[in-house]
Amino acid sequence: MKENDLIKALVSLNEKAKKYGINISQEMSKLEKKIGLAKSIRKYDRKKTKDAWDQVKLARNIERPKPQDFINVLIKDRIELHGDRYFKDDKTIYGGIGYFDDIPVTFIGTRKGKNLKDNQLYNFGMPNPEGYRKSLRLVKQAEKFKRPVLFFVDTPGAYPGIASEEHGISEAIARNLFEFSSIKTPMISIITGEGGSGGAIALSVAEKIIMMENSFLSVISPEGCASILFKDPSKAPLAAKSLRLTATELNKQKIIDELIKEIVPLHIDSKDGLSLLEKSIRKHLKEIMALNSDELLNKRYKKYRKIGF
Amino acid sequence: MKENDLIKALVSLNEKAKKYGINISQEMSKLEKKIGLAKSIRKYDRKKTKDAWDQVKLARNIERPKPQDFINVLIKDRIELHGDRYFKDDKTIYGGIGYFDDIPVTFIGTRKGKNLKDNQLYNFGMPNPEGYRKSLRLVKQAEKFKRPVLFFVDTPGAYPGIASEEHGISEAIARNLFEFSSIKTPMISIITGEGGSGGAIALSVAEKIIMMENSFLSVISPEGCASILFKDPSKAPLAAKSLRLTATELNKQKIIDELIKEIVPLHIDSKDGLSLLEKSIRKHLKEIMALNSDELLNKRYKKYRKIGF
Amino acid sequence: MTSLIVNHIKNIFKYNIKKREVNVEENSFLQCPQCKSMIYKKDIDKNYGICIECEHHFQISNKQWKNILLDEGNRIELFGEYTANDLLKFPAYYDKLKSLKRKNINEGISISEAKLNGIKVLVGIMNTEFIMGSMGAVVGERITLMFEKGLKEKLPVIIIARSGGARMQEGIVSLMQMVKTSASIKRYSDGGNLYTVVLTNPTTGGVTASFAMLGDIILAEPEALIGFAGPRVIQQTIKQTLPDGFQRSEFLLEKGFVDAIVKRSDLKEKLTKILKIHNYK
Amino acid sequence: MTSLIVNHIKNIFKYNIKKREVNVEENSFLQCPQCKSMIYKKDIDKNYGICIECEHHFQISNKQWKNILLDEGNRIELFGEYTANDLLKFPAYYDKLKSLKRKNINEGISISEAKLNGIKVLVGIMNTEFIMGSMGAVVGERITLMFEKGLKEKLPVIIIARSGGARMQEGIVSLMQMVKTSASIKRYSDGGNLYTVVLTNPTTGGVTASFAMLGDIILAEPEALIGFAGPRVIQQTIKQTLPDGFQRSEFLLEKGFVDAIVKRSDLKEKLTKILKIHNYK
Ligand SMILES: [Zn+2]
Ligand SMILES: [Zn+2]
Repeated sequence: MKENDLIKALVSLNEKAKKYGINISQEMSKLEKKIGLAKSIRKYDRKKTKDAWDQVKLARNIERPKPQDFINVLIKDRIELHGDRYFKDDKTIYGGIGYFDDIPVTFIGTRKGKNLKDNQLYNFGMPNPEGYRKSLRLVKQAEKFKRPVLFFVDTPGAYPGIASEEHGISEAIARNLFEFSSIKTPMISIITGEGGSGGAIALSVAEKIIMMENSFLSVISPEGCASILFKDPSKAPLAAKSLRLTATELNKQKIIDELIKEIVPLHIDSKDGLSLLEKSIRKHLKEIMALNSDELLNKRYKKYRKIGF
Repeated sequence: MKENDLIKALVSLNEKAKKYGINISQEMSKLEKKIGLAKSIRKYDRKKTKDAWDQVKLARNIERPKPQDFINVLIKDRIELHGDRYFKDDKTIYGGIGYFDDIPVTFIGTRKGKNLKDNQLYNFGMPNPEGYRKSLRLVKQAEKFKRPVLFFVDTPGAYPGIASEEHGISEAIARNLFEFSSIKTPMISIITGEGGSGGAIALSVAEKIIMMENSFLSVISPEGCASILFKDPSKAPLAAKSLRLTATELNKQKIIDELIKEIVPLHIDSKDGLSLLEKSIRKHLKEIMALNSDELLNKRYKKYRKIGF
Repeated sequence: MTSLIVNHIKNIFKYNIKKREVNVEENSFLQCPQCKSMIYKKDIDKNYGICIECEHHFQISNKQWKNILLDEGNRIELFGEYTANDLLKFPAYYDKLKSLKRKNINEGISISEAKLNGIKVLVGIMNTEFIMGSMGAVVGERITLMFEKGLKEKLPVIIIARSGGARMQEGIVSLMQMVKTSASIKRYSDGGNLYTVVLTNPTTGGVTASFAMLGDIILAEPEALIGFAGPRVIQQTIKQTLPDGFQRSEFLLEKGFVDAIVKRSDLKEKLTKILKIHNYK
Repeated sequence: MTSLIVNHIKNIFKYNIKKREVNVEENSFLQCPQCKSMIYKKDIDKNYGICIECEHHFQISNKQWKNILLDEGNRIELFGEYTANDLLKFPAYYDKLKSLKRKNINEGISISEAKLNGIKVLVGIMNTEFIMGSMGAVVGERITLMFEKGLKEKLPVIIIARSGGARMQEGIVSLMQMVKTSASIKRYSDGGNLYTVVLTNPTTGGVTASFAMLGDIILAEPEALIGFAGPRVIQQTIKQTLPDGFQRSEFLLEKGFVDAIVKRSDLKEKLTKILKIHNYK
């Protein structure tokens, strides 16, 4: 913790210096060495994280808090609810009810591991159709009981496996998009890390999309894009840049509603980031909970309707 | 065909004689022998079919027309629709759209075979959860497009297998009962043969229940009941009688809305029976299609609500 | 095929007679069917009917259930005026009903209006001492009346489910209770009301295939047998060994049909949390 | 893991270049990829693009599709004013768009208002000649406009689906078209209108996972590849051989995701029956 405090102080100093146009990078290096933090500092140099590929790597950092961590911090008195009522309980999807502040909410998150064992348990964050169907069931229940829904998304995408296709992963994603578009309860989607393609967007139909600074949302993974279009998987960094997938970029394009700064990247210390996120959710929730259901659905429809032209 | 004509004529003669209190059984026997029909006649002696157990056997007669035969005769220009959109297309359930007279309808039937091969294909008429979920999907589509639904039911019951339980046969049946109770489109259920327990009732939530004379509807099979309550499977005939499961009995109790006479049992000749059924469906359809959806749902609710007290 | 399909209620009967030993004597020892320990019945009773060695959940009486779930005082028994009739004059049924009534055992479900940690609720507790908690006209009627009352008065409904299924001795009337109860739950649900069901050992047949699977939230006790057909019937039909833990709560959780498994000792607290988050006070 | 997930579009590209041979020369022979027969292209063209030996369904041009499905005359091309832009300044995309426009190839879908056996319909035919029929802003916008028009004018919508998925070169905008099209179908559907989709070879990725799976009635051509991830990606991920016929129409029918498989030569008649039974005249 002492280390983290020092890091935060250094980063803050560096930020302020930059703000006033003073270059202190040389002094910073010396300070870093002095307190033996060179490696840590480099990990989250904010200038460097402006590079899309670095941001992708930060989003995927194994020590970065996962959606279940976000949920466990932000949602109180949780009750996890299981199962799709058709075939399976997909452990990758963490869904249930709890309180945000004093507001009963339904939460849906993609679970990811921070080690191999958990990653196997959670299928590396890649949901099967059953996971999406569970999410739909819980969202419909939220609608019935007039609870807002909070999504926490960090997934490489839907799982590409035999059973996943057999059980209709396409249908499950499409069904979520279709149904979520007219669910009569406020919905907010928070992208916390990787926002991988259809598997992520199936949990991102909402009035408000909030992204953590070191998260991304993309039509395809940079590696996939590089290998298909540039015929060279090693060109993933170029693909990441070309896809304009970072939270910062998407915020600029007004695709999303808010970007939550990570002064310190979350894998080093998540307290400040989560606190900012909490405030943001509070603000947006207040706004959309004041809407009647027609206004809500129109807002949601228009949000996506306008993208493209 | 010539044989059938003779049989029908004989039966009709016998019926009329009885009606006027004339006993011609001796003469009948002679006539039967004379034209070599003794066996056939015995098969459908109407006096004998009044016995519950014989009626059960008639309902199960392998040569009796199966729901798919009813559908193929009564519904024109059919398009079969497949799949539950979750896991499987259950071939036991025959579902689709077509015309009854000039009215677009959705039909749902349980398929049964008339030989071992077909019976294996159709799982001896026992649906899996996927079949019930397909039926729910098609019924919801009927509601969307304001088409009446016609069910044709002949099943020993839902399938008691591993996958059936794994995939939630209980949930699938319960879900049908729950959803069908408030589907805003007219529904008629026709019991054509065996009406086996929960597996049959899951396709019998309707404003009108019509039963063929040689069909039955029961909380449990007579064999099952005999073996549990009388500790002796051979007492199935007693169980059949005690359960009061025949169409005639259920009609007397006003549980069902109409009983369709089988002057000739359907496995010998189905023409007259189907023609009577067609008229009955036409009449009931006309009546319930005139109701608005509140009236419809109230009628359906009250139909079941009143049973018991 | 038909003889293959059923029989399951038979097996469930057997199953339960074995487990019901718990109801015999006050000061007796019991052998836990799971860990085989010999345990004082009173120690089990004090522990929510849970084995103190291995947490096996014994079946307990309706009275015990009420004491576990409901606040003291102000427990109103509802719909007790509906009692079973031998509608079909079914062999031996009349005598059975008479003897149960003599023992003052009151049908397959009892309905209470009461408070659960201060929250007003309607609770239906099924009663396996009455013909295996099977559903006939009375069970169906009481459940339906409970949901109709819940709809009208916007009260949350809780059911402790345990049953051998539909009651054969009432024939078609029993079968139709599946529709009747499910239809009343649909209306109750469309009114925005909360129905929580707790599946306990055993919940089978037409009860599982109707109201027991229709909870907004479906809880289950550990290791409870929950299914439509009974395990032995299935084994007879398919002539294969059944997977380990087949049709047990944990199996249903994995297969996606149960929201959570809750120990009986935690149930009241869990239900309280569920009720509060649904804005019942 | 990420590199395992994708690549599939790559494979689909390969797949289609192989199949697209059909579009080359008028009088040439073609080898049928299924039965290996050498067949005159014109014989295939006359036969709905179906192999005269083995009924393999070749990919055909949008023009051929229109001639197969739509009545002559009165075909109005809609929403042609929306054309692709290089929104992200994505490497090589601008040049690709320019060259396609030069060849007068008009985006991944073309929308027609026309008659089908006398019944007024809106038809979207995807166009694999335009960047594999991938969905970018234009495809999404045209589809959405079609459903909005269909909702307003109560017209039935038919889509002939074939696509490599979302269009990478338009980044997030492409991804969002999945939501946009699906949301417009929801509104259209809630209005009581009929949407029929025909899945043809290949329908994959973000197109399958949005509007292509949302038909009231989902038809498929025989043997079409239909899936989310591509077969080779899946094989790379799981390191097992895939089941026979995996992700083909017949497989999807068996798995419950397709209503019926229809030969291209029967399609117009089938669609007519479907439209009529839904009271379109
Ligand atoms: Zn024990
Ligand atoms: Zn060929």
